[in-house]
Amino acid sequence: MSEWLAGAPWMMLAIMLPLSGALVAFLLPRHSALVGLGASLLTACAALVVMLQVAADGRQAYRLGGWPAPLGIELVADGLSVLMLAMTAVVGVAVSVYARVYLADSPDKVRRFWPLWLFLWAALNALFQAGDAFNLYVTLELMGLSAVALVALSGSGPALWGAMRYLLVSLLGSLSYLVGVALLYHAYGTLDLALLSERADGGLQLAVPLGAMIAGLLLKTGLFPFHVWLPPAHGSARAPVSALLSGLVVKASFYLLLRLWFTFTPEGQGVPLLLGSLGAAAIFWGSIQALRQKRLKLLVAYSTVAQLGYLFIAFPLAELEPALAWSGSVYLALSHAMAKGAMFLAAGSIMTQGGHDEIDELDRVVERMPLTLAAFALAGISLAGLPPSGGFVGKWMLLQAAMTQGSWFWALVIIVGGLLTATYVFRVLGFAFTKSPHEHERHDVPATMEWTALVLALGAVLLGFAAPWALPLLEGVLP
Amino acid sequence: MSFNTWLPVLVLCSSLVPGLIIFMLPERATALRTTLNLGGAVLKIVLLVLMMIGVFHGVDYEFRVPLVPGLDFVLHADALSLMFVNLSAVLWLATTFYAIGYLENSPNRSRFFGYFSLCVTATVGLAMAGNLLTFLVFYEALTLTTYPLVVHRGTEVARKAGRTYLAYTLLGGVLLLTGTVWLYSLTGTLEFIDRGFVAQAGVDPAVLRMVFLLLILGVGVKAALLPLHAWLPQAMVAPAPVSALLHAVAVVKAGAFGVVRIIYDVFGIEFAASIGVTLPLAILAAATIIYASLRALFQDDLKRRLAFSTVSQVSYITLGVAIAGPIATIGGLVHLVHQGFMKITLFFCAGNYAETLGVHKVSEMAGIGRRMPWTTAAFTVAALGMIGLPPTVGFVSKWYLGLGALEVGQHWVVFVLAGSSLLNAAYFLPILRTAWFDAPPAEWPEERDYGGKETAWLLLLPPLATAAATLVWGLLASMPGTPLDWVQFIAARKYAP
Amino acid sequence: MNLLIVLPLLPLAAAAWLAISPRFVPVAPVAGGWVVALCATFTIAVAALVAPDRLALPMVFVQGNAALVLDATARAALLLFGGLWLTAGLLLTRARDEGPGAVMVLIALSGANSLALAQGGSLVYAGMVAAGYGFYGVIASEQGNAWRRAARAFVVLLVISDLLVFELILSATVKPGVVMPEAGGMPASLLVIGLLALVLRGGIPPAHGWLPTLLAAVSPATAVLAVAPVAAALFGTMKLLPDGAPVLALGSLALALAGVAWSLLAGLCQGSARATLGYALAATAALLLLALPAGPGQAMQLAWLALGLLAAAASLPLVALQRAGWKRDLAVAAALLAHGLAGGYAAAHAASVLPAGISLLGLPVAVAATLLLTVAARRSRFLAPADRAAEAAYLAFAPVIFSLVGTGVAWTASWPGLSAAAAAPLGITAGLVAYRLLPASARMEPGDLLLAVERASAGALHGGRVLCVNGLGAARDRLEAGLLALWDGQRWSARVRWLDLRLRAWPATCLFMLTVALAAALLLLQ
Amino acid sequence: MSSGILFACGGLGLLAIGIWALVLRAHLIRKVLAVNVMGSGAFLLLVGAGSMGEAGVDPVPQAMVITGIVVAISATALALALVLRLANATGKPALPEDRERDLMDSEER
Repeated sequence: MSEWLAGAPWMMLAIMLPLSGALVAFLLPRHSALVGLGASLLTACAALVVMLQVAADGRQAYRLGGWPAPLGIELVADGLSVLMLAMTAVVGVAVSVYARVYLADSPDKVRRFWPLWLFLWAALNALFQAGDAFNLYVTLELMGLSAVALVALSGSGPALWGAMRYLLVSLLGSLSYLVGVALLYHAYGTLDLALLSERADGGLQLAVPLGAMIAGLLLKTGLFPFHVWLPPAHGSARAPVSALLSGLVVKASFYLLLRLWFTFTPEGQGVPLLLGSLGAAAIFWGSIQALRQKRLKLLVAYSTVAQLGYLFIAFPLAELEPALAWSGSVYLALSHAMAKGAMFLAAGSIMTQGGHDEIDELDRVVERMPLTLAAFALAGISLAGLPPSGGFVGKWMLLQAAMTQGSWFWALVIIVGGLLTATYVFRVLGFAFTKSPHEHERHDVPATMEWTALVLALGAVLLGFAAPWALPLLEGVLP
Repeated sequence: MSFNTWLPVLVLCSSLVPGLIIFMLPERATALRTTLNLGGAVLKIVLLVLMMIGVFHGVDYEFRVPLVPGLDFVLHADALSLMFVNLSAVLWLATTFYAIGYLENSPNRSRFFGYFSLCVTATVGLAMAGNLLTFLVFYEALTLTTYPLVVHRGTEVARKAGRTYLAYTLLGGVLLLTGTVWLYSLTGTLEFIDRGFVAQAGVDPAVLRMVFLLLILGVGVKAALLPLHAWLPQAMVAPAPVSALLHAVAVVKAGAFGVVRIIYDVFGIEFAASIGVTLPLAILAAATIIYASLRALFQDDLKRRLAFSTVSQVSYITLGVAIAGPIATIGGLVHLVHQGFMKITLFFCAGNYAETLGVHKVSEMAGIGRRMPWTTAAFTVAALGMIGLPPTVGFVSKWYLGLGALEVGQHWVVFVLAGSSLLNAAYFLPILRTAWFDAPPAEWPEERDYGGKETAWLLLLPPLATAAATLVWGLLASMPGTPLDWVQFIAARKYAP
Repeated sequence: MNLLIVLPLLPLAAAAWLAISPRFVPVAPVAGGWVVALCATFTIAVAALVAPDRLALPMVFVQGNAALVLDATARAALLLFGGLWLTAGLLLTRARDEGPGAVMVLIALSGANSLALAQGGSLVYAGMVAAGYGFYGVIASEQGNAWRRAARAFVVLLVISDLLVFELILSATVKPGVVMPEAGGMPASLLVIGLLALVLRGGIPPAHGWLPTLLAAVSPATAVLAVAPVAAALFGTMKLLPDGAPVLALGSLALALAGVAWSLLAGLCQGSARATLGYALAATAALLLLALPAGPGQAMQLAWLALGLLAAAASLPLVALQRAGWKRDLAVAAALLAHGLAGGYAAAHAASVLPAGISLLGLPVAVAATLLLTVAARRSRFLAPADRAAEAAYLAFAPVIFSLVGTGVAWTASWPGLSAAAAAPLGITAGLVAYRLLPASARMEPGDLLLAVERASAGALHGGRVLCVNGLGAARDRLEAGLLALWDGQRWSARVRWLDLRLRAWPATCLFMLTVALAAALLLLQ
Repeated sequence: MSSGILFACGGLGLLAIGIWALVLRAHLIRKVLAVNVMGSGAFLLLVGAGSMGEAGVDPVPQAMVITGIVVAISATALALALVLRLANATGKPALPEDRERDLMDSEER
């Protein structure tokens, strides 16, 4: 039994379980919620087992049907992938628990949410374990399509607009990525990342495809100035969907970018500087936009734009301090996934309760749903990088990298970004204490929703203490 | 993991756990809430007494878990931290009593007391922080836990005040963070040790001066040093117990304590003096003392006047530390305790006036001494102490400050002290005169009846107790067991023998 | 348990009882007076009967050298304070509506007692502070508003003088080899500080402005007690400064001469007897200042002389309560005689440390003081309503007796030589003549210099307000407001909006994408 | 040999045309079509890149292209469905930003 457990193709299962779950949920719409919940729990277990395996004995590889590359598909899981898997598992389970209550009132939505979400999860897991560039493309595309469909779930005008724009952008991005893949294949005759990293030599034949891929991935990640599709999509979707998109989907393309970067490890300061400055611009622009938003969900969406910028600060810093910078960036990604998920879930509860999400009409929500507000506040703490949250650890490492190499500009960007984040988070909290002039209808929110958000946010904060266990996984993966 | 390891954590939990439970309590569970509060406070004091005995006999209480790679989350109890922890714990007990009386049948008490306990937890953790990182963690935690108390009333004014408060404190936290990371990248350690760890690192003094500036500005926000003090008077919209504990003890003292830590246990006082950063700090503190006293002179709102007086008095601590002499150290550190007791008395009394008679302004206080003699007596004792007159503790602080200044030959400090005392007299004595000797008005703004008594017992006893403490410790200053005694025990360790 | 510790605490306990008792047993207002009188009697009894004694209080305050001592100086001080408070208490028992609150009077008595017994810098300081603020409380608990101006001036001077005393003790402690008040090695700067403190709080010209104003404004009881701050200042300084500091002799001589001259001029131009008495008191204080550098003397004469001089001055406000007659004349004559003799002795005592040439300059000071007192006595006419005259008749004798005791002890303790007796006849006769020549009419308002000082300080205060509130404060508040405005993004929302729209247009996105792709490719090439 | 270059150039041309339409055409159907054109361009490029090897035709690009086409079909289907619902919901088969509309301006929630 135990050796069967050990020998079972967990990497495979981590993809197959949600896929089959999606199928079942699609076929039995009446029980889709239960099916979805069960499937997500199983998937999370599979992901965690993969993580344990990698933690125990390093990099894992699995050949689908035993066919070798290039025609066969090879799954690879190393420290970076399993961290992403774990992140997906945690956020995914929380969102599933939340969504089961949140969507309970609208059966048709439920019928469509669960298959799509499980499909998205399968795509994510596949992407995180994909071992060659073309599979990455396929999984990226699948992920994008299911994400678009999820956005469109709530049939409102803004949601559809957001979905449409999102769809076009992601198609554009993945096409550009595909062009890059084509050129790469032309240049090196293989797409397996391991092989590529051996054969890759500089020059035009590497530069052009890499440029195209980077551009496409930035577009899908929503880095400034490609963020324009993100707020409408994330701001107008239903709460669990927004949580998934902001928490996981954007991270997937970032992961892809990171993967490529580690594969080719291009030397030269130029591109890191470009990415870093785009990141800095994203931090400031996103924060400013978040500050001027009147609606809670849009504020949170723009804060995603800003926080994504942080992930790219690592590129310029990685020249001299690779370990610190990369692990800081990855850690920020993890904590941002949990925090932003919690934040969107909390925003969803607030919307359900008051029927609106005007910030300055929050009207003493702290008295009516303290748990949700606590969740929001804790998530905000993690986002702003206040200790001892996970965001703090990530920012600490980035800051330390910046300071050690004496690059003050990046340190300043990190610090000011944190201040701006705290500013818009506490702007919301301040209004949560005051009384609004107008009356709003009151609905009561199921305790499950409040607690889910709170637990997720607590996780984001306690993540700060998990660094000593999480970071060793990255050794050997980072260049 | 022995008992000694977990004792600091227990001390932390003795207010954390009650706080978390209180959040979950319904509004009407008054009895349970009160028991939890008082039980936690008492338990904390008991544990602290245990630790004090231990520390006095050289036991080492330390708890550490890894946080950031290469850095630990350390709770460590030494003499200095115990002094501050005791201060917060004792005054927490007093304030809890007071708050129970003050907030009787007012809304959102669970929230209030919950955050109240949390912020005491943050203060205690900050006091027991064993390295700069842990200090930073609790420093920010203090900011976050006090914010809900500042905006507790939920009015527009409160929101704006909270906004200002955050703007300042978060800025301070960021500065502190920057300095900390920079220092870490320079020295590779952040552990507090007596006489500092920077001295051994052998870094360029110019860089160290920059780091020092960042760190001091970071903690200076909460210590209300001169350009960064404006949040304190605005934060006075909070309920009286909050103003009393948080803005007389927890928050501002956290800043002052940070200054102490940074100068003694990070840089080391001799080293700091040798790179010439203490004198500018002393001058800044002196400027704060005088400027804030002048501002206080022209405030009519009682709590605002007290707030500015806090700004001025807290800088005594910074001044005493920055003078860089063993005796001045005693003065500064002991003022940390003394000022806490005196100021909390003043705020209690101000709260009593507001709660009982609806008196908020100095101009409304004519003859209030005849209506509320006990409260006003406590107020008088504390005010005289603020001026620094014997036989109150204020005299003791001022004595050691001046003596220390003269000892290291910085005579200008004595004039600063004199000017500050003069200004203190100028804004406290008129209050006393009008309170005691002017004719009371026909009826008070909004008088509440406490059955013939001058006010509720729970409101009256805490200020009387703290006032009595200031009086006794001031009169019997050389008695063993006073704060002064303990501070001398501390100061002996901070200077190279 | 030692009697000495009881001396300060008994009046405090009595005050506390008086303060609380109305809540339980209603007490007639006159009872306060009796309590005061009883406490004062206790003080006098201790001073007169108890053997010399010393009670060390190592725990009190920071220096560890605090102690309560009953020596000759302490006796004199106790007798003086006891006498004053006894008189005031008896007056209070008769006071119908006017007069200070008994509680404050008792608190002041406790302060005065502790000062009289105190030894060791900080304890003496505490005593001086307690006595000073206690007396301020006595004034402030008067009815009416006439006293406010004088009281304000007094308390300002008091605070400043306190700071000086603090500085004195501090410096004296930190300087090695100086232990107060035994060894005399104190540097001149500190002596000057001490002298300055004495001048400020002792009503010595030029800091005398509050004295005449106050005396002119308050009830008899407070007027009697008005001698106390002068005495407190003198005794406190005597305890702080080392014995016999000839360094100061010339300085104090100059101060005394100028002060006496000024108060003679201003005093003679006064209208009311009380104001004149104020100047007489100022002159007496100047005389004591003159005698201070010579130290207390081997038999502590200075203390006894202070008792004689000040008690004599204290008896004058009571004269106004007596009908004309032999009793009144006797009281006045005795008081003037005691004052004159003590003054002469003081002058002679001072002369012992003065250079030979100018050693006689002390005499005119004494003469002038007695002269002013005589004028004040002659100018005070009978004011009290008929029913109260008989009751108050004998009161005047109380301070007179103490003053005679003081003078007598001083003269018998150590004989100053007959020349010292010259001041009495000279001063009294000159006073009578002056009274005849200058009929009482207000040519100068009491508190001559006070007005100018008040105006100046008010101006300084206004300047401070302008600087802090309108100047610096407003500036930094504006700055803060501007920075905080960034908090709610609405402020600059409009400025950002345009750019936002441009960014969100499709061409921008695709253009950016091409740019980034090409830029990345190019950058990778290098 | 030359065919490969031909394919590649054709693919790039298609890409350019697609981007052109995607940028300038407001109507969503046209945008979807533009994306499709770009997709074909990319596939052409892929085939061209693959067939440039001297040793005959490489099967891998073919496989990829097939996969890609499948993906493209599903994407198109989703896009068309979205366009329909958008047209039903809002009446205009176009994106809001093309009509100068700030996100903060009132939207129905």
